[in-house]
Parts: sequence; structure tokens; C-alpha cells
Amino acid sequence: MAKNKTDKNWMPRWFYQLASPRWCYDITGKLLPAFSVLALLLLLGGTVWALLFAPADYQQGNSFRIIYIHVPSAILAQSCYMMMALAGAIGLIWKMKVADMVAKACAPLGASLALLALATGAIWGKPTWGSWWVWDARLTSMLILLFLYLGVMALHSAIENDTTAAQSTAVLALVGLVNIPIIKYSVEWWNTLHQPATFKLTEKPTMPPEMWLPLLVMVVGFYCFFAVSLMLRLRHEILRRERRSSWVQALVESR
Amino acid sequence: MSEIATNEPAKARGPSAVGVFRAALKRDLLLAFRSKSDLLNPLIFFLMVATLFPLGVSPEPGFLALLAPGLVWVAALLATLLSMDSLFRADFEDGTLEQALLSPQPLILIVLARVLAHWIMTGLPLTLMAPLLGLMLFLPADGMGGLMLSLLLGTPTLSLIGAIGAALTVGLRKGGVLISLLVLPLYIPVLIFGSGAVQAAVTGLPLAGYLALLGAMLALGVVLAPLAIGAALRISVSG
Amino acid sequence: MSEIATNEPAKARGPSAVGVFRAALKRDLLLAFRSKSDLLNPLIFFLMVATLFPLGVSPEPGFLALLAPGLVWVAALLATLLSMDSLFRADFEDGTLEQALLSPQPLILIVLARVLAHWIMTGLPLTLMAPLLGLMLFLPADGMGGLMLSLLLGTPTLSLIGAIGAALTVGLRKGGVLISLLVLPLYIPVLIFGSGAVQAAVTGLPLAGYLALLGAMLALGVVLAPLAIGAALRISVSG
Amino acid sequence: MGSIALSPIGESEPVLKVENLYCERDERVLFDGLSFEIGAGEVLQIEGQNGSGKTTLLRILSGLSRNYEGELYWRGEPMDEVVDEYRQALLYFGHLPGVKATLTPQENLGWYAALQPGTDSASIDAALRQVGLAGYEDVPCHMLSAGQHRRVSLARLYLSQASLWILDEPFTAIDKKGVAQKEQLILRHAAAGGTVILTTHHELHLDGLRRLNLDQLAGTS
Amino acid sequence: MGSIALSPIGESEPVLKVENLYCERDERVLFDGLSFEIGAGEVLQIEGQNGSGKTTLLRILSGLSRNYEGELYWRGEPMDEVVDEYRQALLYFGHLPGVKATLTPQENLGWYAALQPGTDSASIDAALRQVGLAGYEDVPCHMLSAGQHRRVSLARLYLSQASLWILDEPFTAIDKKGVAQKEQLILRHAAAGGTVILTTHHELHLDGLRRLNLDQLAGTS
Amino acid sequence: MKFESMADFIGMGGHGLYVWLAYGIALAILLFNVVQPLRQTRQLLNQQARLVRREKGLS
Ligand code: HEM
Ligand SMILES: Nc1ncnc2c1ncn2[C@@H]1O[C@H](COP(=O)(O)OP(=O)(O)OP(=O)(O)O)[C@@H](O)[C@H]1O
Ligand SMILES: Nc1ncnc2c1ncn2[C@@H]1O[C@H](COP(=O)(O)OP(=O)(O)OP(=O)(O)O)[C@@H](O)[C@H]1O
Ligand SMILES: [Mg+2]
Ligand SMILES: [Mg+2]
Repeated sequence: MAKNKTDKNWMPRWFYQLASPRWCYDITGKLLPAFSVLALLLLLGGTVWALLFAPADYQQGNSFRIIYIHVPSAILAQSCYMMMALAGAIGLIWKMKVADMVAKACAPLGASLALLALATGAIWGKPTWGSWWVWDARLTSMLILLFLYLGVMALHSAIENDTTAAQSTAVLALVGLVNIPIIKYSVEWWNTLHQPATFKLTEKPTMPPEMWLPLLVMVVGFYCFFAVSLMLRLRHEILRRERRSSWVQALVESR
Repeated sequence: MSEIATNEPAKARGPSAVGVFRAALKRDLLLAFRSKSDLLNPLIFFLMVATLFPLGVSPEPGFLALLAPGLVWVAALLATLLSMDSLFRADFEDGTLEQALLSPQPLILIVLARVLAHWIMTGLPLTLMAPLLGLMLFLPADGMGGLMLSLLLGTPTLSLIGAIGAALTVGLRKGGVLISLLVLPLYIPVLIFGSGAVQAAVTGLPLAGYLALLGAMLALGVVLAPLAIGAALRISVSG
Repeated sequence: MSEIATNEPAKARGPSAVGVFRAALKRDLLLAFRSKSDLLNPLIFFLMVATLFPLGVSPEPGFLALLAPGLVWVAALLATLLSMDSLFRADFEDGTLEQALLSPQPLILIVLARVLAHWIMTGLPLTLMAPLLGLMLFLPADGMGGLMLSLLLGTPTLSLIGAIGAALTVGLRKGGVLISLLVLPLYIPVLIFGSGAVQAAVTGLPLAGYLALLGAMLALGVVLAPLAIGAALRISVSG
Repeated sequence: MGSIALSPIGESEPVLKVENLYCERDERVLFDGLSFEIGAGEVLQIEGQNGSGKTTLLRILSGLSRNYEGELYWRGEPMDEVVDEYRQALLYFGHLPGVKATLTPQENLGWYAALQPGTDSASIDAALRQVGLAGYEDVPCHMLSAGQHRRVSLARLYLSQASLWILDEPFTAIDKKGVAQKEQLILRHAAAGGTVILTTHHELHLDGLRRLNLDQLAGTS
Repeated sequence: MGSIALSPIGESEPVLKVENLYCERDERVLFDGLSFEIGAGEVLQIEGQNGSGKTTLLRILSGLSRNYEGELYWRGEPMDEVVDEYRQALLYFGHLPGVKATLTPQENLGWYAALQPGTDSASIDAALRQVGLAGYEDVPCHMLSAGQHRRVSLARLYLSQASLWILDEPFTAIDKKGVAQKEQLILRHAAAGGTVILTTHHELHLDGLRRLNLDQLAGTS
Repeated sequence: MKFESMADFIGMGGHGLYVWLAYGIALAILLFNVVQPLRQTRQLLNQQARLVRREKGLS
């Protein structure tokens, strides 16, 4: 049933290979251990550094240590959306199944990271601002990003046919991508109009290196973790969709 | 009625694009007028909001006046959102959508006509009724102009974005809520700039910036949304 | 699933009333769970209102706290009202309503089960989610108890009254607006006493009186509404 | 076909009696002074071209529509007084299949069994097998083909204990084998003392079928 | 019937060519390696029992469904490259009639004429007369009977200039006279060089009809 | 090392609840993102194996 259209030979070879679920399954199987070890080391090291050795903030005290998960998760949640939309577009244009699967795998991952950013932000807000939630620009736009993810996931689960679901969500993700800068811009503007400037997050505190170095480690660690989780989800999705192909059957029987 | 039947010169192939757009618009408006309630939909919803809030929240003019700019915009947004689910559903269920997709006429035009008809039936009456609502909620008179202008520029964008959600969910058994979830995050910029414009008008600040932004979003929507809607419709029907 | 199939002992005629009620309730809940979005409906609508108002009106906690008691109730009312149109429509369009009307089983029970299922899918989650909404809108903690109690007593009445409107309009091509018109006047007492109870709770006044009134309306509704709904359904289908 | 012969007309006492029925729709008289009766063991086909009023008549007979003048009797009693009994004895199959798209065939029939006391709900799977839906018991009905969808509703014929069947174009979308099978079922039902009133545009292969043509009755055309 | 004979098979160059079509739904393979071609002047009936995949195949041929693998050619060109031409030449009549219930038959056909460039919109009333809806031109379609409702959609056959007709159970709910008339129409269309692909569970009285049975093709059952 | 004692470390200068809550949630969410796909994959493979066994048993 798998038919590789051979008339599009202007595409580089790796593009075809990438388009083959089986090749993808194999290559991710080889990459996974390396990324897992890297992610584990970076996250563990970063956490120890962040909790034990980084200095406390002179104003916020030790609650400042939340930054080491808050900022990486917030950054990741945003880049994950880009990746999802990009993969969706590739799937839509070149009918590449693996890209569809990557896009599908991105959604729950991104949503959980957005949730993490929101949760850590809310927790951080309590000691610093005295309230779990305020209608601040950054917070609101992260909430909206979470809604965008939830929309993509809901649409995916509502459509039974895999191809249709992938195409529909790709359209939605692309529309959302156009909107993300608009949302960010509008929310920030709205906030500066209504909100007293006390809660402003935009100015970068001039941090000493012993504060931002562990942050850098954590961010890189989060990216590695992101790769690991994405590959795990992707592999599951590949197996699910190809479950009746001979190579998966062989894999099942060889267990 | 019979205009629909005759506005297409027999065998003409070349310049029929405008003809199809006009025929589609006429048909959609006719459909809306036939089920008269569609016409009243936003009107009723608007009036409902205007009566329920004083009853449920507080009848005090000062408080309502503070509430009014945002409330009118939220009501407009909800009214549009709630009418969105039925945008393509009836056509999907009786097979007319299939026929439109199989037609050699450009789908974008048909889709654009549908969205325009939707706006004429919801956004436009909303805009025209807004002063009444403003009055009932004690919106200062200075805000009326800003209110109407912002709605005039903002509601078409709402219709366009909403239509994308409607097209994506038309093939599903229950689209109602899903649409809200898909579309709401995209509506928020319109809401913010729209209510911002009214607030600026009330407080006497310049509102040209807001209106320019609303206009820019509308322009972007008119260009991009029909493409997304058309693609989504084909995907939904093919599934 | 197979419970539905087997909960009716073969040939039993006498005590099947309870059996039918249970079977109907199970079927309706199953239908709602199948189209999962129905489950999320009030949740999404509630969250939408809770995010839109701060964005559209004002993010200031003090202002939102004043708004909260009424806003939650208005949102509950609108959520119920908007879900009402579909209560019998799907059954009407696929012929299952016909079959229910032709059954020798008491229609009142089937109808009551349907309303109960509707409440379980909308009113109950609304009630359970109300504290979250209250939190997002900075409702004082004292008001939470009153909010939940008043919603618990008030939302079933909303479902019962709304079902009458749904039954009356089910045969019509477009019922959406008509329902709102028919039902809204009957909803207003519930809204007034409901939001009154919350306001009383916030300000520390006794709220037993409000709750008693809400309870009385509910009792009246449970007794009378099913009769009206059944009669309305027979009329709508026979037309 | 038709190995079982229907009992001859008029032999049995009338089960359903229609007297002087008058109905108009949208200003057009569909039938005026329509009278007939049908007994146990009889099969009556209502004939007529599209729009002649077959569906309208069947909906009146089933008690769904009240848009008529005239009298209906069920086993000699005026219909209004024995509605409950009548509903117990009736199986109505209309243009709309009465099948929920999100439920499975099994669940759909389960609900039907709950509605009709006396229905043997244990035989649902057997009924589904009879209509050729074995293997589809657990598939949501919106995933079925047009004919399969209607077969779910037709399975009620195998389940039901009702004596009077009113069937409005039961063979729509059903393939030839299915139609032949349903014809046998109708014959068996009549042979067992049941009564069937049906409309269809298919050629029926039934012995002893009574026909009532509405085209000749219509006041205007 | 059938005074006009169809042109013999294979004489004309293929209009529509299907190569190696594969389709599965819900884990069941409906057809695999399905190849056939059809030329001008031919009538092809897709046969098969309920659920065998007739509708699925017709929706793929019409371009509505993309759930397949394999190649389609229209007049020798891959379908994807000539979609516009193909749509111009196609009349698709599906399970859903594509008739708006609140519009009148006239308005419904008016919209169809606007969608299909080349359709002669002046002849709408004539087409409605042909399908026996004279006098109903101005009645909202929800007031029509089941058969009349489908006749509104069938009137497109009289209006259209399309050369390829894809008809999915066009005779559902149509009375016998109507079916005979539509059969004549199909023969005439083929004789004039048109092509017809149809499914139906009715017995067809057409000379030179080609048949394709899907039951024999299905991989599993 | 910025902390003098274990209790000091747990207490985080009065912000212990917040810091540990945040890190706890982070751990939970990260673990979830690893465990969930792994479990799904295992379930899928088991299910397929069962299918294969059933088919073999039938034939
Ligand atoms: C629910 C609440 C919160 C949310 C959703 C949130 C969201 C975000 C986002 C989206 C970023 C941007 C990450 C990037 O792209 O660089 C960020 C950065 C940051 N947040 Fe939060 N935040 C929240 C609460 C807080 C609180 C309470 C504080 C501390 C007072 C805080 C301090 C910071 C800091 C210092 C940064 C880094 C600033 C920068 O790199 O630009 N956040 N947050
Ligand atoms: N939306 C759907 N999703 C999944 N499977 C479907 C869907 N629609 C149909 N099927 C399945 O595809 C198969 C073929 O359906 P199709 O509608 O093509 O049959 P058909 O030959 O037209 O039957 P009929 O004579 O009843 O119209 C059926 O077995 C059905 O269960
Ligand atoms: N809802 C309605 N309102 C008004 N008139 C109607 C309505 N439904 C049907 N009619 C009219 O009543 C007449 C009879 O319709 P009916 O549905 O009984 O016909 P039928 O004999 O069942 O036809 P078919 O063979 O097409 O099913 C038709 O002329 C139709 O126009
Ligand atoms: Mg009929
Ligand atoms: Mg079919």
C-alpha cells in the first residue's frame, strides 16, 4: 500500500528517508539514548546548581529559584508551537506522514509545558505579588497559548480519520501561528493601558552570571528533554499508524 | 428569487466570477431571510445581555457605564461565536456543500460570499444596534462613535476567523464547543483592540491607532481567511 | 452499553417505569459522553466568560469582584439557554423522538430523564466549576458557599423551563432565537433570586430565604414542567 | 417466493378500521372519504405516486399526526380510548430511521427494547445477525453505509412483539438480497396472525397482497 | 424500454480511467488493485451489497474523497492536473440530495445553475416540469414529500451540460413511472456521447449496461 | 552552597512551599511526558501481540 511517488526527484534524498516512518523509527531509536543521557545530566546538574549554589535574589529571596524552571518551560512552550505549525505545514504541502505525526506529538507536549509555565508563574506570583493570578500581559498570552494547544488537541481527538485530523489541525496550527504575534502584541498593549507598572516583566534584570548560567544549563536541558519526549511520542505514533505493516508485525513478534 | 435563476447568462464562462459571488450572496441572504429568526438572532442576544446584566449584576448607572464598553464587545463576540457553528453545517448536512465543492467556480468566492452574508446578518445589525445597547447600559454619549466604528471594523474579522473554525468542525458530530475552543484564542486581539477603542473614545483619547489596527487585522483576514476556510472545507468533506 | 440492552426484563410490563427512566437516563448520558464536547460545553463557556470579561472590561481585581456574583449567574443562565436548542432537535431529526412518542412507556419519565441528563451535563459541572470562576474573578471567599448552593438549586429549574421552550420549537426550522424569547422571561426570577443569594452571601446577610424560594421554584418545576414538555412534544411532532 | 400464503381478504375480524378519513396539506386535499379496514394476517400496500399522501396516511394511522378528520378504530374501539394498547401493538417504521448516529447498533436496539415493553432484549445480537450486521454490533452508526444504517432500524422487525407493522418504504437503500429476506419476514408475520401496512416503490413479490391506491382517491391533482 | 442501444464496450477512447485503486475504511479493505476504464457513450453500474463500498468509490471518482491510493485519469491526464476541467464535465448526485429545505425548487436549481457554468438557467421551469414538479415550483422544499424532494435534485439531470454523470442511488424514493423516465434519460445521455456511472438497488432495464461488482473485489469480508 | 542546614534548605527562607511546589509540579509534568508515551507504546505492542496470537489461534 505504501507508494513512493518517484516523479518528485528534485527533492534531496534525506527528505524521502525522513518521509519513511520506518527509517524515522530506526533513527530515533539510535538518537534516543544519547539525548536521554544528555537531558538527564543537564537537568540534574542544572537543578542542583539552581537550588543549592545560585544566589538568592536580594528582593525576592529564595522564591527566585523558581525562575530555573519557569523560564525554560515558557520558552519551550513557545518554540514547540512553532515546531508544530512548521511540521503541520510540511505535512499539508508535501503530504509527508512523518511530519503529520511530529505535529501531533508536539501538541500534548507543548500544552503540558505551557501548563508548567503557568503553574510555576502562578506559584511564583503568590509570594512576589501576593496573588495567584493577575491579568498581566505575559500571563494572559501564555494562557491563550495554552488554549491554542488545547484547541489543536481537541480537534485532533474529535476527528477519527488520521489523515483528515492531521490536515485539519495543520490548518488550525498555521492560522494560530499567524495570530501569535498579533496576540502577543495586543495583550501587551492592552496591559500597558490598564495595568499599573508594578508587575512589569519585560525589563530584563541585569543578572550576575552565577544566576543566569544555571538558567542557561536548564534551558538547554529542557530542549534536550523536549527532544526525548518528542521522539518517544513520535515512535508511539509511528507504531500506531503502521501497526498493520509487515515491519511492525515483525517487531511485535520479535519481542 | 427568480433573479438567482437568471443572473447567469447561459453558456457564459469568462467573467462569471462576479456573477457567482453575487448569486452566492443572494442565495445566502435569501436563506437567512427565509428562516427569519436568523435575522433576529444577534438582536435578541444583545437585548438579552442588556437586560440580564442590570438584573443580575447591579442596576446602578455608574457601575453599568464602567461596564458598558467591554460588555458590548463581549456580547458582540459571543453572539458571533454562537452563530458560527451553523455557518456551514446545514449545507454540509443536506449536501449543498458537496455540490459547491464540486463546482468549477472558485471556492474562495463562494466562501467569501457566505462570510459576507453572515456578517450582514449578524455583525451589521449588531453594529447598528450597539447605540441602543450603549444607551441601556448608560454608556457616555462620547463613546458611541467609537463603539460603532470599532464594531464596524471588528465584527467582519470575527466572522472571518469564526468561519475557519466552522469549516474545520463541519464534518464532526458536535462542533458547537469545539469551535469556541478553536476560535476564542484568535478572537482575543479583536476584543482587546475593540474594547480599547471604545474605552479610548469614552475617555477622549485618540482612537485612530486602534481603528487602524482593527482595519489591518480585517485586511489580513480578508486575504488569508478564505484560503484557510476553503482548504478546511475540502479537508472536512473528504474525511 | 450492554446494560441498556439488558436492564429491561423480557415481557415485564408492571414495574418497568423505573426501568425506563433508568434506561433513558443511561442512553442520554451515553449520548452526551459519546460526543465528548457536550461534556465540556459549560466548562468552556464558563472559562470563556471568565477570560473575556477581564480582557474586555477591566482586569482590575476590585472591579471584577463587584461584577462576579451577577456575572457567574448570567453566565450559567446563558450557558443553559444556549444548550437548550439541541435538547430534542437531534432526536427529532433522526426519528428517535417519533419512536419515543409512539412507545407505550410514560412520556413524562422519558422527558424527565432527558432533562436530568441535561442538568448533569450542564448545570452540575457549572455548579462544580463556579468556585474556579469565582477565584478568577476575585469573588470574596465568603460568597463561594452561597454561589454553589444557589446554582445547585437554580440550574435544574433553568433546565426544566428551558426544555419546555425546546419542546415547543423542535419542529420549526430554526428554533434558536425563538427559544430565547419564550424562555427568558421565565428565567428572570431564577436569575434575580440566584444572584441575590450570592450577593447576600458576600455581604454576610442570611440567604436562607433566597434558597427557600429557589427550592420552591424547583419543586414546582419538577411537578409541572414534564407535563408541559410532553404535551409540547406531541404537538410539535404531529404538525 | 411467497411459500406462505396470506389469509384471504375479509376472513378475519378487522383489526384496524378507518372511516371517512379526510386530510389536506398545504391547501391540497390528499384524500376525502377514505374508508378501509384490515384484519389479522393481512398485508396492505398503500400505493400512489410521489406526493400522493402515503406517508401522510401512515403517520395518521400510527397516531403521530393529528391533521385529519374522520374516525379510526382499533379492534373495534375508537383509537383515542385505547391509545396505550394501540401503542403496545404497533411497530412504526418511518422515512426517518430512528437510529442515533453516535450510538452503536447494539445500543440503538437496546434503547428500542427499553421503549417497547415486551420486547425481548436478549435477542438483539440475533436480530443484528439476521439483518446482516454481524461484526458491526460495536461500530458507531455514522460509520455505516446508507443501507447498513437503515438495516439497524429494520432489525426492530426481528425484535418486536408488535402485531401491527406500519412500514413506510422499508426497502429504501436495501440491496436485493435484503429486500427478498424482508419480504419473507413480512409474509411470516402475516401468517402468524400479524398485520402489515406498507408503502414501497419496489416491485413486491407477495402472494395475497392487498393494495390501496391513493392516486385514484385524490380530490384534485 | 431501451429503444436506444448503448455503444459496445471498448469502442470509444476511455474518458475516465482508474488504476490500481486501494481504499480502506475503519480497518477494512474495501477494494485493492481496482482498475477499470469507461468511455463515452457507456453506462456503468457499480454493484455490490450494502456496505460493499459503492458510495465510497463514487465519492473518490467525483474527487470528494481523498482517502485512497492509486491513480485517476480524466481524458488521459492525471486527475490532479485537470481538476477544473473535470469539475466542469461532472454531475455528481450523491446520497444527499443537495436541496435546501427552505428554498423553493426553482431557487434551488437557480443556485445549481450559478455553480455550474454552462448550465442553461432559462430551462429551470422546463426541467421541473420534466420531473413532475409542475405546480410545486414555488413551494418550499420542506413541504414536499420524500420523493418530490429528491426529484428536485434529479431535475439537475435535465439542466446540466455535463458529460459525465455519477449517480449514487438516484432512484431512491422515486415512484415507478419516475424511474422508467429516468432510465430513458440515462440512455439518451449515453447515446449522445455522455458517460454514466451509477449505483442502484433497483432492477435496471438498460441495454448494453456494463456492470462492476464490488463484492468480488473486497479483500476481506 | 548557599544553605547552612538541611532545614534551611527545605525552608528556603520562608518560601519553601512555593519553591518545592513548583519543582514538584515540574518533576511531575516532565515524568508524565516520558512515562505516558512509553506506556502507550507498551500497550500498543501488547495489543498487537494479542491480535497476532488470536489470528494464529484461529487459523
Ligand atoms: C502564571 C504566571 C506567569 C506566566 C504565565 C509567565 C510567563 C512567562 C513567559 C511567557 C516568559 C517569557 C519567557 C521567554 O520567552 O523568555 C516569562 C519570563 C519570565 N518570568 Fe514569568 N510568568 C508568570 C509569572 C511570573 C512571576 C510571578 C514572576 C516573578 C515575579 C515571573 C518572572 C519572570 C522572569 C524574571 C522572566 C524572564 C524574563 C525574560 O527573560 O524576559 N513570571 N514568564
Ligand atoms: N464515515 C465512515 N467512517 C468509517 N467507515 C465508513 C464510513 N462510511 C462508511 N464506512 C464503511 O465503509 C464501507 C463502505 O461504505 P459505503 O457507503 O461505500 O457502502 P455502499 O456500498 O454505498 O453501501 P449502501 O448500498 O448501503 O449504500 C461500509 O462497510 C461502512 O461500514
Ligand atoms: N410538512 C408539510 N407541509 C405541507 N405539505 C406537506 C408537508 N409534507 C408533505 N406535504 C405535501 O403532502 C403531500 C403528500 O406528501 P406525502 O409525504 O404523504 O407523500 P408520499 O405519498 O409519501 O410521497 P413519496 O412517495 O414521495 O414519499 C405532498 O403533495 C406534499 O407536497
Ligand atoms: Mg413518503
Ligand atoms: Mg451507498
